[in-house]
Amino acid sequence: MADLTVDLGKFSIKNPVMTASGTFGYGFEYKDYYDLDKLGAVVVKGIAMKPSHGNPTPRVAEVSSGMLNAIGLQGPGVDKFLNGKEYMPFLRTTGATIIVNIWGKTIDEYREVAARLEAEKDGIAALEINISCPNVKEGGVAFGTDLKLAHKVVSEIRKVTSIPLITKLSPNVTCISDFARSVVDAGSDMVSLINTLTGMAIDVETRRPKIANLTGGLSGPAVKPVAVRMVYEVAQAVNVPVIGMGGIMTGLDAVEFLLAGASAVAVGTAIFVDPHAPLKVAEGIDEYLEHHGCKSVSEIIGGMIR
Amino acid sequence: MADLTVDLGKFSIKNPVMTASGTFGYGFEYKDYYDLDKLGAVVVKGIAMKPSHGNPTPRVAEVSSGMLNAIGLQGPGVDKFLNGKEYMPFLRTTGATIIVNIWGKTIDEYREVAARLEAEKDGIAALEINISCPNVKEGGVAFGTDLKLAHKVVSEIRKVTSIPLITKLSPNVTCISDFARSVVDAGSDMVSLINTLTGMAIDVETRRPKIANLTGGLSGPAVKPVAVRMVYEVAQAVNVPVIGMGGIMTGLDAVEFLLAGASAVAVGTAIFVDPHAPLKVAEGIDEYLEHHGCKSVSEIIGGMIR
Amino acid sequence: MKKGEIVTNSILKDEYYQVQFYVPEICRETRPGQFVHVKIANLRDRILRRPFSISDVSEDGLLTVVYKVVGEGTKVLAELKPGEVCDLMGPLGNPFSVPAEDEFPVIVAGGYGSAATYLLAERAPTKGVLLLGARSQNDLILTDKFAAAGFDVRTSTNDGSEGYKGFVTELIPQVLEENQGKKIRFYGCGPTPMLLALAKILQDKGYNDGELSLDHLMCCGVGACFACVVKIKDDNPDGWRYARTCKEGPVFKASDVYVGE
Amino acid sequence: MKKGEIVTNSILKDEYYQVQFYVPEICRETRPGQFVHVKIANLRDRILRRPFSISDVSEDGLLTVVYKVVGEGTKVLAELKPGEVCDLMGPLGNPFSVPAEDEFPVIVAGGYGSAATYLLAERAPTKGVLLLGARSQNDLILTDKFAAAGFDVRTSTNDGSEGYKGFVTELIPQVLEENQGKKIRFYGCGPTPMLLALAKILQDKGYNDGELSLDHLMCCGVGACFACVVKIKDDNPDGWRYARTCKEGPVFKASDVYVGE
Ligand SMILES: Cc1cc2nc3c(=O)[nH]c(=O)nc-3n(C[C@H](O)[C@H](O)[C@H](O)COP(=O)(O)OP(=O)(O)OC[C@H]3O[C@@H](n4cnc5c(N)ncnc54)[C@H](O)[C@@H]3O)c2cc1C
Ligand SMILES: Cc1cc2nc3c(=O)[nH]c(=O)nc-3n(C[C@H](O)[C@H](O)[C@H](O)COP(=O)(O)OP(=O)(O)OC[C@H]3O[C@@H](n4cnc5c(N)ncnc54)[C@H](O)[C@@H]3O)c2cc1C
Ligand SMILES: Cc1cc2nc3c(=O)[nH]c(=O)nc-3n(C[C@H](O)[C@H](O)[C@H](O)COP(=O)(O)O)c2cc1C
Ligand SMILES: Cc1cc2nc3c(=O)[nH]c(=O)nc-3n(C[C@H](O)[C@H](O)[C@H](O)COP(=O)(O)O)c2cc1C
Ligand code: FES
Ligand code: FES
Repeated sequence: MADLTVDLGKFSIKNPVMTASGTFGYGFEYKDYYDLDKLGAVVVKGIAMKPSHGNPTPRVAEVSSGMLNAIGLQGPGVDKFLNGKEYMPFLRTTGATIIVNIWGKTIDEYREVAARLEAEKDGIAALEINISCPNVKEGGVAFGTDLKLAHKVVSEIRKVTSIPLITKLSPNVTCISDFARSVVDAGSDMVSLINTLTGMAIDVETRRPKIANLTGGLSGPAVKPVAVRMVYEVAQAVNVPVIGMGGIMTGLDAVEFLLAGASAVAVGTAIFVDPHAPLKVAEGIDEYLEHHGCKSVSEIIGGMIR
Repeated sequence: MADLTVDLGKFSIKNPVMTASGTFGYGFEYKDYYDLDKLGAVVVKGIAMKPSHGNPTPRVAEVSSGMLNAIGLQGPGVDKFLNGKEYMPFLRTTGATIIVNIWGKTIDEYREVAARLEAEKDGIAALEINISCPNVKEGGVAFGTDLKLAHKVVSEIRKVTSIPLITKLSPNVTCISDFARSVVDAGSDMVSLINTLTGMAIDVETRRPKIANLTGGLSGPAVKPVAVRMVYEVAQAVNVPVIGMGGIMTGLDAVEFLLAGASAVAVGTAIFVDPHAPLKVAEGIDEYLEHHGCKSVSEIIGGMIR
Repeated sequence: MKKGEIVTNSILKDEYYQVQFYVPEICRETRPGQFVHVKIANLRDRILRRPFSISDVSEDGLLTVVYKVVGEGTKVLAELKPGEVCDLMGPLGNPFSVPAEDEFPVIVAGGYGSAATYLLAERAPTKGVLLLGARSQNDLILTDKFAAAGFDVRTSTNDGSEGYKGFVTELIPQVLEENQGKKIRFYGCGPTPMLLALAKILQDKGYNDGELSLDHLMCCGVGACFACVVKIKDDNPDGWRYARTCKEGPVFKASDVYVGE
Repeated sequence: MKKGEIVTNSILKDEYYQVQFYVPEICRETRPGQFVHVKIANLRDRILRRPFSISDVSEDGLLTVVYKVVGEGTKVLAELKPGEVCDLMGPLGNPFSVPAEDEFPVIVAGGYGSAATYLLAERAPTKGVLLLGARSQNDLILTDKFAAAGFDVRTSTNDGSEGYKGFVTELIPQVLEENQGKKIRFYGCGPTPMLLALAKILQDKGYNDGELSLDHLMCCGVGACFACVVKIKDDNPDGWRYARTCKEGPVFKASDVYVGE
């Protein structure tokens, strides 16, 4: 077995495969499937200051090689997340590396939720700042598509916490590297990408949008080429670790992201097909490394030959 | 049979299904498959002032539910296009509605090619200005991702020709409606979208990009949700006919675009699967209309119910 | 996840099919009202699983699903031959509580609701009534099987092609009248509008131990993605919250179902 | 497009398979060196067609393709059973010119190149020599069939596991020597580097009527998309242009192939 450990600067993870936020709940839902500490990291679903209903249904629609979703960040709110037994208290018992995805409707809300987590940061390896969710009316994607707002959100959060920060970038922009540079300048320790591409599907029989929210985020294999391209661009643009995601189903898919410059990857939609997908992806990376005589995953990061 | 005629303001087409530029050559290649005048319109591959080699190979790669291409606008140049017997002289004999897709490396080149076509415009129903090809180093996508350049290209072309203008928009932008408004303001009579999404794929065995040009444009069913969303946004933003495309394989796919607000559609990648695809898409639209008791395709354009 | 080899797969009636998978591990654990989440083999460019209620399980490991061909996935499923293998997750979801001996079960079902409640009927110690509604006669399935299990089967159709013409809930008053004095317990499964109407009736009449199987488009099937939510009463200011039908349901207490806007 | 029912589909040797489609219309028109563009049934999320040389056609309408399992498409093709149907476009492309009676054909082939030239060998009035090269013994296919057609078969492998150890082009001098005085005509099909080497040899020695089948990743198969181009000599300032192998090729005159950078 090759050495799968990845050094992310502020901390290391035992293998390069995380769960993508929003596709693995709070970890609790999959605890009977395998030990969560086998994962590189567990990234939980977005946490906000207040509990939130999320969007009306239907929230998902299947499309070619992927899906649209507009869950709208339904969640328990930060208090319940910190105290409810199936959330953070449970996660602390698993021994897994925990990354908490956060969001807010205003810059104040982003800062407050980060401050709350800072106050009880035991067991939290990093915060992933979701400035890119296309499915909430206020905030969310507005921050992810406006360079100044993106910078502002991250620098405000940076002021209130010493927890390592990962900023999750939106692909729905003209030049994603500009956003990567901006959030790194604002103090982000890493970047992750891509969140979902905004899309739409119409039920031709009822003539209504298939997603109650009108638009939803596209994920799954359909977006992989766009994701690999953006990871490559961002890895060229910034000097911090890049976490790549978007359509990873197999170990070889993950290898594409690593070769493009990602230090780690996240698996999302594939979990719905197979809860074991993140572990299988890690195994697949290992097999690739063995087959190519690599001792460590670090040997292939950014290893694409032009 | 329902009335499939579509009024595009400056001219009408007999059914709403065109071929997407670059996927149907110059029409000549498919002449033995069926009569070209059965199509709503034939949109030819991009024409520039000079002949052009295009990009090195490999130029295409298959991906989930789609393909990447970086043909790089190989073409005969406008002189040969106007005089070579398998180009415009042939097309004039077919009776089909002909739309000539044009591109240039500089604003001057765009203007010159438009002026040359204006001088011999017999049989040309419209020019489609490709400001969105992601696969040519100079020009191309730079115009399609810069609001001021987009406006400038179109207004310069507008000065030299009275041929109806369609501007083909790039999906690789933060807000495509801004571009639609800008080019309409500059004198474009219609807009078409989407061109391909910029993507990348890496051969994990050789560690090289699967496309010699590094990145390529993603097309096919994978992009359909993004395309439908953008067509909807643009149809809300401008008052000119919108030509929708991106992943249309069947009549019902096309109906989604029409419901989203497109007045006509183009079929691209599907032609590689089945040269008859544009005709089958038109038949599929007709069946849908009959099934839903619509007398004319115009009844469903923009007919999505929110 | 379990590999489920198809043992039989054939038309049940009209657009309804019945497939049997060999999956002893799932069969052993299945309780009435649970479902399996199926990765249909050979689905072209569709990657998600499809949820189906477990209609029956046998001691020799056969799990039966009754499904209607409605889209791409079920079309492909209907073409699968014995020997082909699908991947199944399950049994998933909250089951129905099997009624006690002194309880008289009244099952109100619509569409594939009869498939989803058959195991409940089979395991009920006291046999009761099945009220089965559908758009038309073609959609009334499994009536023989319920009758064989000892249930009194009454049907309704919207078009009157079989049984009572009207909504299935309109059959309830008579059942109540006929069974006065019995400890009636209601169970429901079917389209959401029907279940909301049923929930309202049960809440009004105070049948608080009634159980309804509510479902919605699913994605993960295990509570992780929040795709499948329905409104359930809550003491927050709105009076409701979105509950995940795959994990907190599909079976909910009738009294918990939020029937407001 | 023609529906081609699979009549046989089985291993030929190692990773090579042979499939026969029943498509009389295509068979009738096929000339040596042409190809079919196949939409492989049951390909999950892959939509494009795959091009394959037509290796043989029979009078009763059977079209033979010999293919190597290299990726997703050929893997799925190898699993298709007789009775399943693929959609075929063809015959496509420029054929080889069948040699005249007084011409002595020397076919230089690599990899599936023997499959692509078999029909040429069969139809050649005068039987000549096949020089077949491959990485190793496993990749030498159809040698018996060429021998049965009357060709003198000589092989080479890079690893020396069968025949001459080295590049197939190194076998050429001896063939020239043995056949002095004959009107030798060269034909070539195989990997591009081999064909470029061969083109250079033929251009140097003046075998201008030689014909080489060059191909590249294809998409439309009919000349519309410009995916499949190779460099062909041209009188423009660069000395070359990109020509579409599907339409202007795959067979080009050896003297037209651009062998520079
Ligand atoms: C808990 C539960 C139990 C079910 N039990 C049964 C059963 O016993 N018999 C039966 O015939 N059907 C049942 N259904 C509905 C069944 O899941 C859908 O009919 C099926 O998913 C349709 O798939 P498709 O690919 O044919 O349709 P498509 O419309 O092509 O599917 C597209 C997507 O929408 C989803 N979808 C479409 N319709 C539904 C639906 N009504 N409910 C949930 N997801 C849907 C599919 O899973 C898929 O992800 C059940 C649904 C749930 C949630
Ligand atoms: C004119 C022509 C004739 C051919 N004749 C034969 C033959 O007789 N026997 C044979 O075994 N092979 C032949 N090939 C190669 C054959 O087309 C590929 O091996 C096949 O397409 C691989 O498909 P795949 O899905 O298994 O591979 P994948 O790598 O999964 O395919 C991905 C994509 O790349 C394309 N592709 C991959 N390799 C090639 C290649 N070498 N050439 C062209 N496209 C490729 C596929 O068509 C597909 O679009 C021929 C190619 C051409 C252009
Ligand atoms: C159902 C669903 C819910 C998601 N919720 C979130 C979320 O709460 N926060 C977030 O940052 N990303 C969210 N995402 C985006 C994913 O984390 C990921 O960026 C995206 O799905 C691309 O990866 P994939 O193709 O592997 O799914 C969600 C995606 C899906 C499919
Ligand atoms: C091989 C290929 C070549 C293309 N060439 C051009 C072109 O020359 N000019 C242009 O405007 N668009 C070009 N396009 C983009 C298509 O016209 C179309 O916008 C895009 O492919 C989306 O539609 P589709 O998914 O139906 O293919 C090309 C697309 C493909 C696949
Ligand atoms: S389907 Fe994912 S939470 Fe229910
Ligand atoms: S494959 Fe399209 S031009 Fe040759």
